[in-house]
Amino acid sequence: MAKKVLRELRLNRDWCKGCGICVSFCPKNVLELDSKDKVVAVRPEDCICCMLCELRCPDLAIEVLTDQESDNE
Amino acid sequence: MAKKVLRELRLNRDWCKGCGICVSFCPKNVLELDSKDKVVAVRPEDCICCMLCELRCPDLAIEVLTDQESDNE
Amino acid sequence: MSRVRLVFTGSGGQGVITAAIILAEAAVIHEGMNATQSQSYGAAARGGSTRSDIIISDKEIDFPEVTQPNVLVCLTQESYNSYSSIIRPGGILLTDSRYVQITRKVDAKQIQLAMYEKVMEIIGKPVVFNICVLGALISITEVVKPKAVLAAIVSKVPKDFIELNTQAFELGMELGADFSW
Amino acid sequence: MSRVRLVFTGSGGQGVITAAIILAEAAVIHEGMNATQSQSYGAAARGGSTRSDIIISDKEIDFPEVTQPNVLVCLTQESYNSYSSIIRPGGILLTDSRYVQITRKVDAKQIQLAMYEKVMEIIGKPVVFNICVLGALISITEVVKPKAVLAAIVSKVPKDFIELNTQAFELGMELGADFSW
Amino acid sequence: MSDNIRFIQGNEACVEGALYAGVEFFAGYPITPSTEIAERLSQRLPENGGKFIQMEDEIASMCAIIGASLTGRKVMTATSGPGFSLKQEAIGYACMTEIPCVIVNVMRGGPSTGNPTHVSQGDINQARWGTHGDHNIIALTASNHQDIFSITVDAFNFAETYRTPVILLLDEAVGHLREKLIIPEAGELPIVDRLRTSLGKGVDYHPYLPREDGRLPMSDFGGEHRYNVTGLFHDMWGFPSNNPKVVNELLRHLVDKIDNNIESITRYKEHFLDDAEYVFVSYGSAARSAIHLAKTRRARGEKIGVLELQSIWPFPKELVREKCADAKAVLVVEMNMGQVLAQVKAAVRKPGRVFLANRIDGKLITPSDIKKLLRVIQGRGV
Amino acid sequence: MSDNIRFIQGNEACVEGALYAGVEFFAGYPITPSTEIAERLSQRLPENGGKFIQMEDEIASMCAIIGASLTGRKVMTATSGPGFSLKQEAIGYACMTEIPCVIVNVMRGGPSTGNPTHVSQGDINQARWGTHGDHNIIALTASNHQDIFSITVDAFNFAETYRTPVILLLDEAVGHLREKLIIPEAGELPIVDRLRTSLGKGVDYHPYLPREDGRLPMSDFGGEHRYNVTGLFHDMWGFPSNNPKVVNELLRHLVDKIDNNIESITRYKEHFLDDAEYVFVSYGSAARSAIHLAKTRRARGEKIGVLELQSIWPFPKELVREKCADAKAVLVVEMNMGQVLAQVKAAVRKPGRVFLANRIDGKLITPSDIKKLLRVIQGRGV
Amino acid sequence: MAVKDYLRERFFPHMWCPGCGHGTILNSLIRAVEELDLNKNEIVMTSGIGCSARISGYVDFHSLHTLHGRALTFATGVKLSRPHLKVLVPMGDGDALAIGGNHFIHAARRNIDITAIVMNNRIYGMTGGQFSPLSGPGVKATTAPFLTIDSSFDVVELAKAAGATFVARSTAYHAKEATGYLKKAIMHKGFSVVEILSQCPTHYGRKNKEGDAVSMLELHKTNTAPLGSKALKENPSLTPRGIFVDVERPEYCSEYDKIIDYAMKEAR
Amino acid sequence: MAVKDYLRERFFPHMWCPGCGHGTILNSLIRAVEELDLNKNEIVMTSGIGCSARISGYVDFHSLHTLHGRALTFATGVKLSRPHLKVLVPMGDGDALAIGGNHFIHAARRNIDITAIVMNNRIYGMTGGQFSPLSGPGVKATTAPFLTIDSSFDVVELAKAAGATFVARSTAYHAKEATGYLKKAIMHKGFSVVEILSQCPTHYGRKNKEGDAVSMLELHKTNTAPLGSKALKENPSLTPRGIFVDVERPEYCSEYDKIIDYAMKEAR
Ligand SMILES: Cc1ncc(C[n+]2csc(CCOP(=O)(O)OP(=O)(O)O)c2C)c(N)n1
Ligand SMILES: Cc1ncc(C[n+]2csc(CCOP(=O)(O)OP(=O)(O)O)c2C)c(N)n1
Ligand code: SF4
Ligand code: SF4
Ligand code: SF4
Ligand code: SF4
Ligand code: SF4
Ligand code: SF4
Ligand SMILES: [Mg+2]
Ligand SMILES: [Mg+2]
Repeated sequence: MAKKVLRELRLNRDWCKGCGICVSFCPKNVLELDSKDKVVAVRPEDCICCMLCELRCPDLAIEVLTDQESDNE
Repeated sequence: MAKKVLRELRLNRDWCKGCGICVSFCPKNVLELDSKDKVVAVRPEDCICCMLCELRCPDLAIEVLTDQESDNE
Repeated sequence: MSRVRLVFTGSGGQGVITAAIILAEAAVIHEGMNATQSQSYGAAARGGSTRSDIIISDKEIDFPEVTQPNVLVCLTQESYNSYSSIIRPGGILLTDSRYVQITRKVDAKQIQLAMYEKVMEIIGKPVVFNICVLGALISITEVVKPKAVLAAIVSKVPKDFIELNTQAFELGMELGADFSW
Repeated sequence: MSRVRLVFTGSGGQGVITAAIILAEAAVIHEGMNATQSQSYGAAARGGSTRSDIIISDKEIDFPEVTQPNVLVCLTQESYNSYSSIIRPGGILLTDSRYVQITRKVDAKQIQLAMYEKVMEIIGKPVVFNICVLGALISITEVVKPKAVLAAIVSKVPKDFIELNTQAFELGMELGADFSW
Repeated sequence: MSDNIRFIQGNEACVEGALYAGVEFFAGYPITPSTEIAERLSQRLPENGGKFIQMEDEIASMCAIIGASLTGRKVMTATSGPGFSLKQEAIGYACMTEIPCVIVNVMRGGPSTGNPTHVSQGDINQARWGTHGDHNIIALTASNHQDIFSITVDAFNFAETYRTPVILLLDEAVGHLREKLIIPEAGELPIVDRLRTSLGKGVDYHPYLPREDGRLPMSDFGGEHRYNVTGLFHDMWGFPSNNPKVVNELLRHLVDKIDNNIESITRYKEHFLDDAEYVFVSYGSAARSAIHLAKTRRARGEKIGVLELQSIWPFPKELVREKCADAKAVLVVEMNMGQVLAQVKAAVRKPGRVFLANRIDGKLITPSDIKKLLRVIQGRGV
Repeated sequence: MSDNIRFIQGNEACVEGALYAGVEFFAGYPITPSTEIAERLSQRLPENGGKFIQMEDEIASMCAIIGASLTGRKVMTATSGPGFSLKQEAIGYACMTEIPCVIVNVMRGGPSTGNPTHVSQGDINQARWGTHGDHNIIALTASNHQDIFSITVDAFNFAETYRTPVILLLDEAVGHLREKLIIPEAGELPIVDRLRTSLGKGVDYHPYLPREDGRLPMSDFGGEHRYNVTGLFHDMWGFPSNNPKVVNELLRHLVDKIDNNIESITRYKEHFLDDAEYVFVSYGSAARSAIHLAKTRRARGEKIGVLELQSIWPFPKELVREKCADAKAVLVVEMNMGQVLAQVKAAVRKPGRVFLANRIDGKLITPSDIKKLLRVIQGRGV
Repeated sequence: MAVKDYLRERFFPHMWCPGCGHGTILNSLIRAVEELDLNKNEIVMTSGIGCSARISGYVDFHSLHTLHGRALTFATGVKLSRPHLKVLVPMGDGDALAIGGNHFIHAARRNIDITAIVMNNRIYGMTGGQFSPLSGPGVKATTAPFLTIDSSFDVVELAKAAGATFVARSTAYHAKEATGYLKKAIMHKGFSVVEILSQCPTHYGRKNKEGDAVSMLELHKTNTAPLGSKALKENPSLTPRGIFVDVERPEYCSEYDKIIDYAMKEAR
Repeated sequence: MAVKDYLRERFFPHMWCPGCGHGTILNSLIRAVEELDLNKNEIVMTSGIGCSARISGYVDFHSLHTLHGRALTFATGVKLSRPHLKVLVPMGDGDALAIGGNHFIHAARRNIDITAIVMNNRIYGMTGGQFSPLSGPGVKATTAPFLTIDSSFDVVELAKAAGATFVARSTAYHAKEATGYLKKAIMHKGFSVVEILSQCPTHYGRKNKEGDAVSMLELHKTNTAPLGSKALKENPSLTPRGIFVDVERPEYCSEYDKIIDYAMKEAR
C-alpha cells in the first residue's frame, strides 16, 4: 500500500488568522503560533500527513503537500 | 340508566342549506329534504336521539331536544 | 340596433354568468361585434345573488356597466325585487315562472316563461336551465343570431354535453317564439 | 478649551471603541460637559480597522464627526498610515511603539509610547491595553480629569476587573506624564 | 370569424400578452382579483414548454422569478394588494441587482384586506415607493384588453431593455371584464430579447459595467461567466462594496437609467385633446368612464378631451404639462384619494386648476360621477 | 452628577423614551442598525414587568404587537429597511383596524440589503406609501437624543390619541451616535393613556363609532365587550362590509382623522429663522449638519436659518410654506434623492427657489457639503 | 349556557357553501367550548384569511380576523400579553401551512399555550380552488390543470417535529370525536394542534369528482382509521386519526413570567 | 482541479473572524465539490444574509447573495428553470430556520433537487449575537440577557417531517465526515439537507463561556456521537451525527418535465 510522505507544509501567513485550531488538533504537535499569532511548522518531521489541519483550517491557510511513498517491504 | 327521548327535532329552515348530510347519515332515516331543498323530519318517531345530525350539520340548523326517560324496568 | 344593454340576475348556482359569457362571446367571435361582460363578485363562489352586465354594440364600448338595461333577466325572486326597477322604459324583463312571482308594475314588457319546469319535464337536467333561458332570450330579442349562440355553446361546453345544451337552447327558442321585441 | 476633537483608531480587538466611550462618558457624566462619540461600523464585529470620533465641548455639538482631530490615537500601522494625515496642525498624535512605526512627517506632536509592552510587562493582561492608552492620553492632554475617567471606568467595568483597569490607567498616566499639551 | 380573436378577461389578455412577449417562467400565489393570471398560466406555460410554479407565498414567488430570470428566462409574477406589499422587499432586490422581471398587480380595494372583490386604484404610490430606500421603477397600466395585451409586451420589453422590474398595474374592473382581444400576428409587435454579453469564455465579463448606450449585457447563470449578484451595493463585478463612490454611482445609475429614458418609456393615448377646454387625465378602468363621458359630451359640442396615461412611473411630467397647458381645467379621474392628482398638480403650470374626480367605495367610477364634478367646475351646477 | 443623565446611543434614547411613555410589549427581529433597541428592551422590559419577544421574522413581530395592543398594552417594534418592507402588509392592517402601535425604522442605505451599517434617509416615502391602498400615517423623526426621547413619547401619545400606527424614522447616524440624554422627571412630559370605553357590561359597545371629538374609545380583548376586528372594510361593530357607503366613509375617516389634526401633530424646531434669507429645511442627522453650518455662518453675519422637521407625515405643508415665504432660497438638506424636497416644492409658493443638498453615499452629509451648494446658489462659486 | 349562546346568530345563515365542512368544524368547536363551560370573555379567537378564517365572525368571543397566514403571530401577541386568556386559532390549510407555515412551526417550537385548529379541505377555497400544500399529488385544481405534482405535508408529523405538545387529527365526519379532541387541546397547557379534515364540495369535490358533501364525508369515513386500529394496520394507506402527541414541556408564557420575576428582582 | 481553483482567492483572507466555523464549512464544501470533480459552470450557489451567507462570495461558482431567509426560494427559481444545474444553498441557522423556516419546509416538501447546508452556530452572528431558533433554552444572547427560554428546532427531525429525502448532520470539527455527507447530498436526487454545527467564538462562545474556537470545537467532539454508536446509546443527551434519511421520492423538476411533455402533446 502506498503511504503518503510530507513534501511540504504550505502555510499561508496572509490568510492565517491565528485561531489555533490546527495547532490544538494536530495529533503530532507539528504546528505552533508564532509571536505574531501566525501558524508555523515547528516539527514538520513528525507530520503524519493526516490532513486534519488542512481540512479544519477555517481560513484555508494550510496545504499539506505529499508524495506517495511506495511501500517496499 | 336514563335514556334520552325525543322532545322535538328543531329544524331551522332559514339556516338549512339543503346539503343533505343529516339526511344521508341519520341511522334511522328520520330526515328528508323537501321540494325546496330544506330539511324536514319525516319519521321523527324513529329518532333514537343519537345527535349525529345536530353535530354534523354544517349550518347549525338542527337541534335535537330530548327529555330524560328514567329506565323503570 | 347599435347597442344593447343586458343584465342577467339570479343566484349562484343557476349559471347566470355562463349564459352571459356565451351570449357576449357569440356576439364577438361569431358575429364580429363588440361586447363586454362583467359581473359582481361576492366573497368567492358561494351562493348568494349574482348579476352580470352585458353590452353588445358595433362600436367601441367604453363604460362597461349597465345602468338601465334594455333587457333584464331575473331568475330569483330576490333578484327580481332588487333589479326590476332598473329596466329601461320599454325594455324586456324575462323571468322564470317557477322562481319569480311578478309583483311590480314596470314600464317594460314583462315575459314570464316556465323555463325551469319545461327543462325538467323535457330534458330532466337542471344544469342546462341557463342555456334554455338563453334560447328564450334569443328568440324573443334576437340580439345575436341563434346560430352564433349555438356556435359559442359548442366551443364552451365539453363534448359530451353539447347535445344536451343544444336541446336546451332549442327548447328555450321555442318557449320564446311567441314573443318578440 | 471649549471644544476638543479626538479620533481613536486601531484594530477590532484592541478596545479602541470602549476607550472612546469611557472618555466621552467621563466628560458627560462626571464633568458635566457635552460629548459625542461615534464610530465606523464594518460588516458586524469582525476584526478589521476601527475608528471612533469623539468631540468634547461645553457647548452643544451638532455635527458629530471629526474632520481634523486635535488628538489622534493610532494603534496599528494600518490606521497610522491611513489617518495620520488628518491631524490638525499642532495636534497630538499618540502611537504605541509595538504596533506602529512612525514614518511620516506630520505637523503635530508625535508621541510614541511603549504602552503595550509595559502593560504586558507589568500587568500581563493584554485586555487592559486600551485603558492604559487612555491613561497616557489623559496625562498628556487632560481633556478630562483623571478622576472623571476613573469614575467612568468603575461604572463600565465588571467589579472583578476594576482593580486591573485602574492599574492600567495609572500605568498609562505615568507613561504619558513626561509629555503635555 | 378569425382564429386570433378572443373573448376573455383582462387578466387573460395580460397572460396572452406575456406569452407573446415570450414569458417562460411564472411563480405565484393565488389572490383575488389577480388569480386568473396564475390559473391561465398554469395551463398555457407548460403547453409552451415553460414553467409554472405555485409557491408557498408571495415573497417566495417574487424571489423565485428573480432566480429564474438570472438563468436567462423571461419571468413574471402576479398578485394583488396584500401580496404586493409582501413582495416589496424582493422587488427592491430586483431593482438593486438589475434583474429583468414583470410584476402584475391587479388592484383591489385597500388598505389591508380591504375590499378584495372590488375595484380600486389605490396602489399607485406603493408601486413607486413600496420598497425601502431610493430607487426607480417603471409602472404601466391600460384600460382595455387590446391595450393590456400590448402594454404587457411593453412591460417585458422595458424589463429587458432597462434591466429592471416593471410593475403592471391593472385593476379589478378591467381584470375581470370580458371583452374582445385580437391577438397580433407574430412580428406585429416588437419584442426585446435579453441582451446577452458577446464576450466569450475566458474573457472578463463585468455584469455591472454599462455599455456606451447605458445598457448592461447579461450572462445566464449556468453559462461561461461566473459572477456574483448581491443586494448589497456592489462594484462592476457584482461584489459588495460600501465605498462611498461606488455607492453613490450605483444609486444614481439606478435612478438615472429610468429617468433619462422617460421619453422612450412614456406610453399614453389621447382622445380629442386637440382643442379640449377640459382635460380629463385618467388611466385604467377609470379612463373608460372618462372617455365615455368625453365622447357623449363631444357629441353635444362640449370641448372635452382625455389624456389616458399608460405609463405612470416614471411620471410623464412634461407630457402632462404640455397636454394640459391650454385647458381651462384639468380633472384627474381615478379611483383613489388623489395619487396621480398630486403628480399632475406638480407637473402643470397652474395647479389651482387641477381637480379630482374620484370614487373610493369599490364601485367603478361612472361617467355621471365625472359629469357632476365637471358641472360644478364649470359653474353650471350639478 | 445626576442620576438621570445618560451617555448612550440614539437607539437607547428611543428605548428610554418608550419606557417613559409606558411601553409594555415589544416584538422584534434583529436587524442593523436598529438591533440595539431590541437588545435594550430585552433587558429593560422584563425589569419593568413588561414583555419582550424575539419573533421568527419581522412580519410576525409586527402582527404580534398588534395582537398585544388589542389586549390593552402599549406596544412597539423596531426594524430597518428590509424589515420595514416586510412589515408593510401588517402596518396596513393596523391602519385599517385602528390599533395603536409604534414602529421604529432606523434607516440605513437602500434599496435592498444596500449599505446596512451606513446612514441614509431613504425610507421617507416608504413610510407614507409602503403598504397597499389609500391610508394615512403619522411619521416622526429627531436629530438628537433629547429629541429622540421626547418624540418617542409623542409617538406613543399620537398612536393612542388617533388609534393609528406611528412610524418613528431614525437614522443610522443618530441611532448609533452616543451623546448625553437627560431623562425627564415623571410627569414632566405628558403621557396619553389608552382611551377606554366607559360603557359597562351589557351596554352595546361600538369599537368603530367615533365620539363627538372624533376619538374612538377602545375595549381590551379579554374584557367585557366582545367585538370583531378585521382588515376588511367594516361597520361600526367591526364586522366586514362592502357596502359602498361604509367603504367610502371608513376610508375617508382613516385619512381625515390624521389630516384634520395636522396642527396638533406637527412637530418642528426652528433655528434662527426670524430674519433668514436662506432657509435649510432638514431633519434627523442631516439637520445637525445644517444647524452646524447655520451657526458658524451666523457667527460671520450670514442670515441663514434652519427649519428642522420632526413630523414628516402628515407633511406640514402650511408650516413649510409660511416659514419659507421670505427666503431667497430654500435648501432641503437630506440623505436621499429628494424625497422631502418634493414635498417642500409642492408646499412653497416658488418651487423654483427650492434646492436639494443631499448625500447618498452612506456618509453623513457634512456642513461643508451644504456650504458648497449654498455658495453655488448664492452665485458666489464654490 | 346553550350552544347557540356561543354564536353570533345575527350573521346566520353563514356564508359557507351548502355542505362545507367548515360549518361542521364550527359546530364541533362551539360544542367543545360549551362542554368545557368556558367564559366567553376569556376566549380570543384569531383567524387569518380564507373561507375557514370567516369562522371568527360567527363566534361570540373576542374575535380577530387578521391577515392570510399570520393568525398565530397575532395570537402570540395576545397570549403573551394576557396569558390567562384562552386563545383559539382556526386556520385553513393554505393559511396554516402555505403562507403561514413558518409561524406554525415557530409557535409549536415555543410551546406557547395556543390551540391551533387546521381546517383542512386540501384546497384554497376562498380564492376558488387552487391546490394547497395539503392537496398532495394527483389532484386537480385551477392552478393544476394537469394534476398536482406537489407532495403534501403531514400536519401531524410536522407539528410533532416542530415541538407541539398536543397533536390530534379527526374529520368533519367524526364530529363527536373532533369535539373531544378539541376539548383536550383547549385544556392542554402548551401548543396544541388539531387537524380536522374538512370538505370543500364547491371546489375540491367538483374538480376531483368526489361528488357532493355527502360523498366527500363518506371518504372521511372510509379513508381514515383510528390510531392503533386493526384497519390501520391492515391498510397503512389510510390516514390515521387520534391523539398523536400529548406531552408536557415548559410553556412559553409561564417561562417568561419567571424571567420577569428574576429581572425585577435583579433590577431592584 | 485543485481545491483552490474553486475559490475566489482575491477576496482572501475572508471576512470571517478568527476561528469561525463557517470557514471550515467552506473548506469542506469546496473539497466535496472538488472530489466530485464538478464543473464550476454548472454550480449555482445561492445564499441569504448572515455571516454564513457571505460564503457565496468566496466560491468561484455562479453566486447569488440574496435576502435574509429567502435563499431557497431564489434557488427554486434557478433550479426549476435550469434543472441540469447543481444548486447549493448554504444558510445560517437564523437564515434557514427563523425567517426562512417556511421556505425550508416547502422546498423539502417539494423534494426539489437542491442541497441545503445549515451552518448552525446557534446564534445570529452577523447582527451581533442574538439568539436563534437553534440556540435552545438557557443560552445567553444579546436579546436574552436573562438566558433564553425558547426551545430549539431539531433540524433533522424538521427536515424529515417536511419531506427532505436526504438528511445528515455533522460538525466543523468532523470536517472529513462533513465533506463526505456533502458529497452524498450533492449527488442525491431530491432535496438534501446537511446540518453542520459551526462555532461563533465572537458572539456565542464569548457570551456563553465556551471559550475560543478550539474549546468550542472540543464541544463539537464531546457533545456529539455517531448514529448507532455505543456512546449515543449510553448518553442520549448527545447530539447524533450521521445520515438520518436517504430515500427516493419523485423529484420536483423531473415531475414537472412530465407535465410539460403531457401538456405539449395535449395542446397539439
Ligand atoms: C397575503 C395574501 N395572499 C393571498 C391572499 C389570497 N387568499 C385568501 S384566502 C387564500 C387561501 C385560502 O385557502 P385556505 O387557507 O386553505 O382556506 P379555505 O378558504 O380553503 O378555508 C388565499 C390564497 C390573501 N388574502 N393575502
Ligand atoms: C429581512 C431581514 N431581517 C433581518 C436582517 C438582519 N440580519 C442579517 S443576518 C441575520 C441573522 C444572521 O444569523 P444566521 O442566519 O444564523 O447567520 P450567521 O450570521 O450566524 O452565520 C439577521 C437577523 C436582514 N438582513 N434582513
Ligand atoms: S487553523 Fe488556519 S487560521 Fe487557524 S491558526 Fe491554523 S492556519 Fe491559522
Ligand atoms: S497533516 Fe496532520 S500531522 Fe501533519 S501537521 Fe497537519 S494535522 Fe499535524
Ligand atoms: S345537514 Fe343541516 S344544512 Fe344540511 S340538509 Fe341537514 S339541516 Fe340542512
Ligand atoms: S338524532 Fe340521530 S336518529 Fe335522530 S334524526 Fe338526528 S341523526 Fe337521526
Ligand atoms: S368554497 Fe369550499 S371552503 Fe369555501 S365555503 Fe364553499 S365549500 Fe367551503
Ligand atoms: S461573528 Fe461569529 S459567525 Fe460571524 S464571522 Fe465572526 S465568528 Fe463567524
Ligand atoms: Mg383550504
Ligand atoms: Mg447563525
